[in-house]
Amino acid sequence: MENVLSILFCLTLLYLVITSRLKTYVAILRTQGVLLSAIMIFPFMRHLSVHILIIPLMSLIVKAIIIPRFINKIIIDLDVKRIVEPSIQPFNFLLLSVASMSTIFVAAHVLSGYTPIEPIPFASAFSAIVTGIFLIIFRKKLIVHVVGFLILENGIFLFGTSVAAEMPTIVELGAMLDVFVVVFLMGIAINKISSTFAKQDVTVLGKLKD
Amino acid sequence: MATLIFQGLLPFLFILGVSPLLVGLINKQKALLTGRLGAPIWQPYYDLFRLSRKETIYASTASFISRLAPVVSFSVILIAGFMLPIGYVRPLLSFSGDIIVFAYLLGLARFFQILGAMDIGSSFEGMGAAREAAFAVFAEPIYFFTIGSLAFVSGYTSLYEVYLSIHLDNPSSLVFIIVSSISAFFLMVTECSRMPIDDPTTHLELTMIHEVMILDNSGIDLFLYQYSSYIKIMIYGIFEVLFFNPFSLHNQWLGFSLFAILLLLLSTVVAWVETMIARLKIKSIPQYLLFATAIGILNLLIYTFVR
Amino acid sequence: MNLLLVLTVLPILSIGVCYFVHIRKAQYIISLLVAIVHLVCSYIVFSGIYIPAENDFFRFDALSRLFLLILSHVYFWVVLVSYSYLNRPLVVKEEKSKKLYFTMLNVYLFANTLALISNHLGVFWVASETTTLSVAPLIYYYRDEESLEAMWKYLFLVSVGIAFAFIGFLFLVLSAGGTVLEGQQLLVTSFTRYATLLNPIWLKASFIFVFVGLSTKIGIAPMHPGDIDATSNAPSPAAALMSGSLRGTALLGVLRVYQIMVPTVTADFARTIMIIGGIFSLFVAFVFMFKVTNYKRMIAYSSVEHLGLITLGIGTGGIAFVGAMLHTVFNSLTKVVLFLNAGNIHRAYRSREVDSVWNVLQAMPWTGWFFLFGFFAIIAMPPFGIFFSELMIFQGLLTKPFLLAAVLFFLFFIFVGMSKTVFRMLYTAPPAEQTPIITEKFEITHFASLTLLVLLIALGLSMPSQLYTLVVQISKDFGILL
Amino acid sequence: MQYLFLIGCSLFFIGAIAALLIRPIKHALSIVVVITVLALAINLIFALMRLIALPMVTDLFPVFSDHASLFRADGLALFFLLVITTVAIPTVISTYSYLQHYLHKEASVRSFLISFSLLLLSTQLLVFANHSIVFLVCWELMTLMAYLGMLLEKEKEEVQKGSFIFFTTTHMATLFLYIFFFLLHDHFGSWSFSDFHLSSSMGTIFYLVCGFGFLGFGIKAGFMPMHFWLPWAHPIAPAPLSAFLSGVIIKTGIYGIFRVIEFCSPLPVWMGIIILVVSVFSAIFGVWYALTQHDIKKLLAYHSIENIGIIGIGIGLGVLGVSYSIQSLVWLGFGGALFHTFNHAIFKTLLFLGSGVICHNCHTRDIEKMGGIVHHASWFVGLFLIGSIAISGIPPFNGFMSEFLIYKGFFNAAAALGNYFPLLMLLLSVGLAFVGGLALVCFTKINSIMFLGTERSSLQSFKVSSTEYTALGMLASLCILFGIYPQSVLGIISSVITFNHAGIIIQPYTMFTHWEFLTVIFVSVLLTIVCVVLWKKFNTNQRISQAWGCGYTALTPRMQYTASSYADEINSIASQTLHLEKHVTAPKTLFPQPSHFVSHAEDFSEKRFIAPMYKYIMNKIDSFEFLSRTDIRFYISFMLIMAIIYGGIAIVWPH
Repeated sequence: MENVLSILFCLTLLYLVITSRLKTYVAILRTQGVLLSAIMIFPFMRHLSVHILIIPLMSLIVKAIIIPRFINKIIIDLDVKRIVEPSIQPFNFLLLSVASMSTIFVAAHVLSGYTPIEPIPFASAFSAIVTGIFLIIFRKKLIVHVVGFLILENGIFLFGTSVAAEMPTIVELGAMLDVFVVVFLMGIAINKISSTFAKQDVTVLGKLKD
Repeated sequence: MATLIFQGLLPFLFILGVSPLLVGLINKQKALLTGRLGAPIWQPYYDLFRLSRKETIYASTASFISRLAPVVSFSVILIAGFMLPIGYVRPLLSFSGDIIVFAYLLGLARFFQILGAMDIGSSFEGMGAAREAAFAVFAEPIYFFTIGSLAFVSGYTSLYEVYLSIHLDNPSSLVFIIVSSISAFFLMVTECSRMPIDDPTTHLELTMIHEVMILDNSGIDLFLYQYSSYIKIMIYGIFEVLFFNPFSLHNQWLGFSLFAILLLLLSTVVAWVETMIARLKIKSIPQYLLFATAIGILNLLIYTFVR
Repeated sequence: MNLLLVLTVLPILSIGVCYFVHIRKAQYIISLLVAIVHLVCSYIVFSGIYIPAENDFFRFDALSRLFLLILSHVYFWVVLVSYSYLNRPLVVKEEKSKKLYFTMLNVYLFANTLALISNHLGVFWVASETTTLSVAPLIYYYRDEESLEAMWKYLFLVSVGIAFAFIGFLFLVLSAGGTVLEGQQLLVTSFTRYATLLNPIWLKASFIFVFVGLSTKIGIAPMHPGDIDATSNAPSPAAALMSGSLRGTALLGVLRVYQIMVPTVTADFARTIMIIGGIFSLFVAFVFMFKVTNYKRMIAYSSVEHLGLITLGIGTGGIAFVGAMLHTVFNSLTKVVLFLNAGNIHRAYRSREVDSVWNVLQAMPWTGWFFLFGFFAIIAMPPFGIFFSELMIFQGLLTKPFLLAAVLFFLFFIFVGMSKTVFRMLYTAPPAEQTPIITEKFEITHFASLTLLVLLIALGLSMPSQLYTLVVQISKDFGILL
Repeated sequence: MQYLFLIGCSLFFIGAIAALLIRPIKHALSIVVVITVLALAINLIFALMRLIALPMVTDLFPVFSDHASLFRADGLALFFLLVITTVAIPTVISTYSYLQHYLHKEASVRSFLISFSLLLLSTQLLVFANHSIVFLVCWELMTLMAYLGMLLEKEKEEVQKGSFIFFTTTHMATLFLYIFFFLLHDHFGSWSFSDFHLSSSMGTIFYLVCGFGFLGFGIKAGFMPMHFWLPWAHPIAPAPLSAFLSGVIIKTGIYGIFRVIEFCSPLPVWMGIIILVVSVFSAIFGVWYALTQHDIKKLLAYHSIENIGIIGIGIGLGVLGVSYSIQSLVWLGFGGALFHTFNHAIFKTLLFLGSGVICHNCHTRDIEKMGGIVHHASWFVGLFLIGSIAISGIPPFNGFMSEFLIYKGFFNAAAALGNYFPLLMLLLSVGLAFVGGLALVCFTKINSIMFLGTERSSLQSFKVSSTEYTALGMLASLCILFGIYPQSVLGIISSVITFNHAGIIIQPYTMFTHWEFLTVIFVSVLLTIVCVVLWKKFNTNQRISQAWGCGYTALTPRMQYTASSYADEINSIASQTLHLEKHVTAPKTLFPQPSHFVSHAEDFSEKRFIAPMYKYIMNKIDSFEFLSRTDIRFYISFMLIMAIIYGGIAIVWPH
């Protein structure tokens, strides 16, 4: 069942690659939040308990509700242009990410030969990480960078669940809180930037050099 | 004791007394060779006497240097003279390493001559001093190539012993004698500023070297300068002559008389050279000196490779 | 355990106070008190008088004791000078950030202490991410375009980096698959104990990700730029804090993973990676020492150089490791001196550009001389401590002659470039129209610089036995027998 | 007795503190000078007592009893302590009157005093260091303090440049020494000098160690072609400091070379030959470059290079002597080197202090603008003259005596070694003679241009304070003493050599020549001079008149010979080798325009090696522009790339 969800996760990634509307990005973030919390719950379907449910619920709230809201808010009250102009042709981007995804899947399959990992969640997690980085590298808008960072985080999250890392609850919560605060601070920064500079591109942040 | 007195007195008398005569001889022979009658051979003595009684004039810009310089150069050269063997009389101041002391004492004299010349600040003497300095730089290398090479060969470092070590009978030392005497002659010509380096009889300041340095000296100072230049000639003459002394120490008197004859011969040679050769251009003198330096090295090459 | 409480809870309390009380003096006093207590506690822990019992989450091994001492030292001096620094009129906009200043300092102290004493890598991760968050507002202190850009870059780059590090930790978990550690917590102690069982492939992978990720925080090239921008634009005390202790904290993360790898077959790999990183940072510092036109950036680059040297020393092992450990101590203290005095210069000349700074030695003698001596200390002149630690590192490097040659070459030219800049600032007579004559008196920053310089000389000339034994202990933990 | 030295050393600290605290600056200056001189005197006494006791000393006694391994006082160390203290005392004395000109710049004066007293201390501790790290610490401290001392006039452009070059170059030397000591420690497992016993049988390590050692110490000593920093550093330093730089600090390089030689046994022959060749090269070109200079202090700096070369020749001879185990040669070589070290320290200090006086009175270092000083201060000129004659190696002063030993060394080596050595020795001796000749030209040049004739630029007064006279007088009298009665030092030197080359039994120095003969000669020269002078006194008919100008009576100072034209005759011989550049505009037309003649030489090692190397590296640096990208996306991609690279390494890593 995790595998199916992971595949869905990958589909969202591909969609992320081809789309260029901010709204879609937010939507994708939402979907991924839902998917992740689902993936987390499934192993414990049989014996549910409050203690186990805390983390998935938290992540659902944070990843699927609060953060997308927040980003939406930024987009709205900065009224960012809704279309992002890519610095690389969508086709090449797609090609690149598909290629990297397939390599990751192959590598995961190979590795699963002699190490105990489930290849599909592992691979999809990594393709999320890579896609997030690609998003950061190939897009100019700062807000999109934030989205890319979140995708990256999601990937790591998925990875964590797939390797069944036993993190203590407090640590998990702390991690989630951190991510949230990071995004929050980034939002504030973007606010400041848009009030200081003309646009919210990385191109305006070129003062510090030597 | 008697020998000690003899050792002490003879050089003193010889150096002080005979050196003007040597110059007188040279000039006389030059005159004869150019078909003139020329001044008597005692002329230098008259000159010295005259100078010693004339009044001394100092330039208004002169300092204590120009009062001191003639004195220093005279006395230093005089003392340097005592380090040379006269005939085969062992000189008073002879010790291992006096070769070096000899050379550097003359350096001291030169230092003060140059300073004395520069003291007035007149550009004529400056010119002379500059030339003297430039050419004197080569004098010491030549000296070390001639005497020094012999010293390296013989292993002695005292002039007296070096000369003793020369024997005409063995062929390799014959080669040394020839080569060394040639370069020693160059040395003499350079140091005593004779032809072809410098013309002592010229009267154009721009072409003079030694004479122009003492333009502003007069009276006793000039006397000292002249006298020291005579002594210098004598010293280098002895220097040259001693190469050809076939006698070892057996008979002092014989050795001494032969030594005198050789000096006479030398004066003739000098006179002859000075009549035959014209003065070199100032610019071409360094090459000439370099050549003189270079032939000195033959000694060692011979010693090292022919042995 | 109570001491652990003191170390962690006190900062939380003062966070609360500083957040709700808006009287700056009160904030200052409370933070200073906390700092002093923290210093005392960490000294107690350091000297081994009393070491709290270990538990799953926290431990006080030699390494963390050393870094704890560095942290509280740097922090103490920074807090000490902060009040006078905040009272300087420079820009109007910064009033808002002044409110947050002490709060953020305390958050930083809390998070950093947690990170240093954490035994659980998850805890370490959370804590070090929190340190990043806490310094971000400090970087944005001046609220101008540059500081905004610097903050954005630092925040983003380091967050991505930390995410990388997290991947690395997960790989560590993965490497435990099929061993007794399967499904265990991510504890350094237990992982070190069973290190030989771990899967080398994942170990290597985890080290790569941790190293690359944390390089953004340590400032190992080519991940250094975010760090440079941040340290050069932050207010001087914050800058001192960052390059004095924050980089060290990140380094600790790398060291932890390396510590796990030491007994395994992958240790050499880790060493090689660290050597590559170190030499690359030296190279970058060498290149930029001749490019920089901004003296705070210059100091930041010298931090890159020294952290690179430390990484190199760790990678080389042997006596070089000991040298590296001592180097971390000396470097942190020296950086504080340099940044504080650079701050004074900045205040006086209103510019970070070298070209607009003239004749400091004349205009502000105290600052000038302390800056000069700090510079001498940082370029490893005796009798300052760095001289000796560098000697140790070189000595260790002797086994790799070509590396040593390269290092000496880079260091020499870094020396040349840096001295060119510094001397130009200190001596060059100003053009006639602008002669700033600041009549400066002996301030608290000067007091701090003086004390630290004296401390550096003392540490150089006679090493305290505790410090030495501690460093020896650390190297024993890393399997280096002297 | 070691407490004597302890007291001396601690006094320097007191001096430094006094310099920091005492107000007003005037008192601080005098008090510091007094304290420092006192401390130096104590150390001088200590050194002398130890040195006299040396022949019967069997064990090395530790300087500081509790750190036996760190410091020790063996013969060489004590001898160098003697040198340092002897020349430092006059230097410090003259510092008093030198700094009077700077009292308005209080901070600079204070920092100068502090750094100078610490410089003295570190230099003295350096020669006693027996532990590599201690040595390095003292070495770097010495550099640092000398650098800080140079900053007395830091607002001047040239001072900044010169001090910068000094600082960086000597740091480079230190880096070489790091490697040197690490190699030694790596091989012998000890930091202590007394455990280093190199021998050429060790193979590469031996060559490496010797190479780095000679490189490091050679840079400090200023052997060609590593000399380029001296002509920059000496002119800009304050006169007492440049005196100390040239008198002592570059001698620490010589000290180091002595130590390196001490470590090696047996000494290979090639080492001696290499040292000889390098040294004679530096001697000849040092003096020849000096001849082309018109900046008095720069000229003296080049003369330091020359004299270092002469010292090096002595060392080379000594090395040959050791490697062939010829005792007399060992004595002559090392003895000559040590003696010349001492002598050069003395007369170079004298000359630099004198140059300081001149520069302050004439407000320039360019000798072309001076002249006629003798009419203002004839005693000063006399003292300076003594120094000049001594440095030209002319009797009856001390410079000659050490060169005499070295010449004796040549003859001795030629006689003892046989085969091709006589040729080499002859060439060397001719080289040394040539150096002597050039030095003579050079010093006649500066003396006559600076002092004699008439003033080229107006000079109201030439003030020489009593302290300066005291300092110069002390040094000059030492020049005369060591020149006329060298036995005073030779005994010490031979005991030092015996001590430091335990293997070799040295005969008494008296066997080399009849030293008293030398004394006799010089005394008789002086006597003759006195006689003639007296004779001149009696004949009184003198008169003052105008200098003869070929009938031209309106002589002006500008008609005098200049330094450039004086040196031109000899320089133009080697104008290519020296990169001599002449700018001449000769009078051509019937009514000649103003004409001039200027000549200056480019230092070859600076022009050919250093500057191009630096430029090359800077160009290479500029080619790394891509590292300074500002876009954050590049940073992220850097992370990805590095991760991939490291991953690649991990994949190819051997299991």
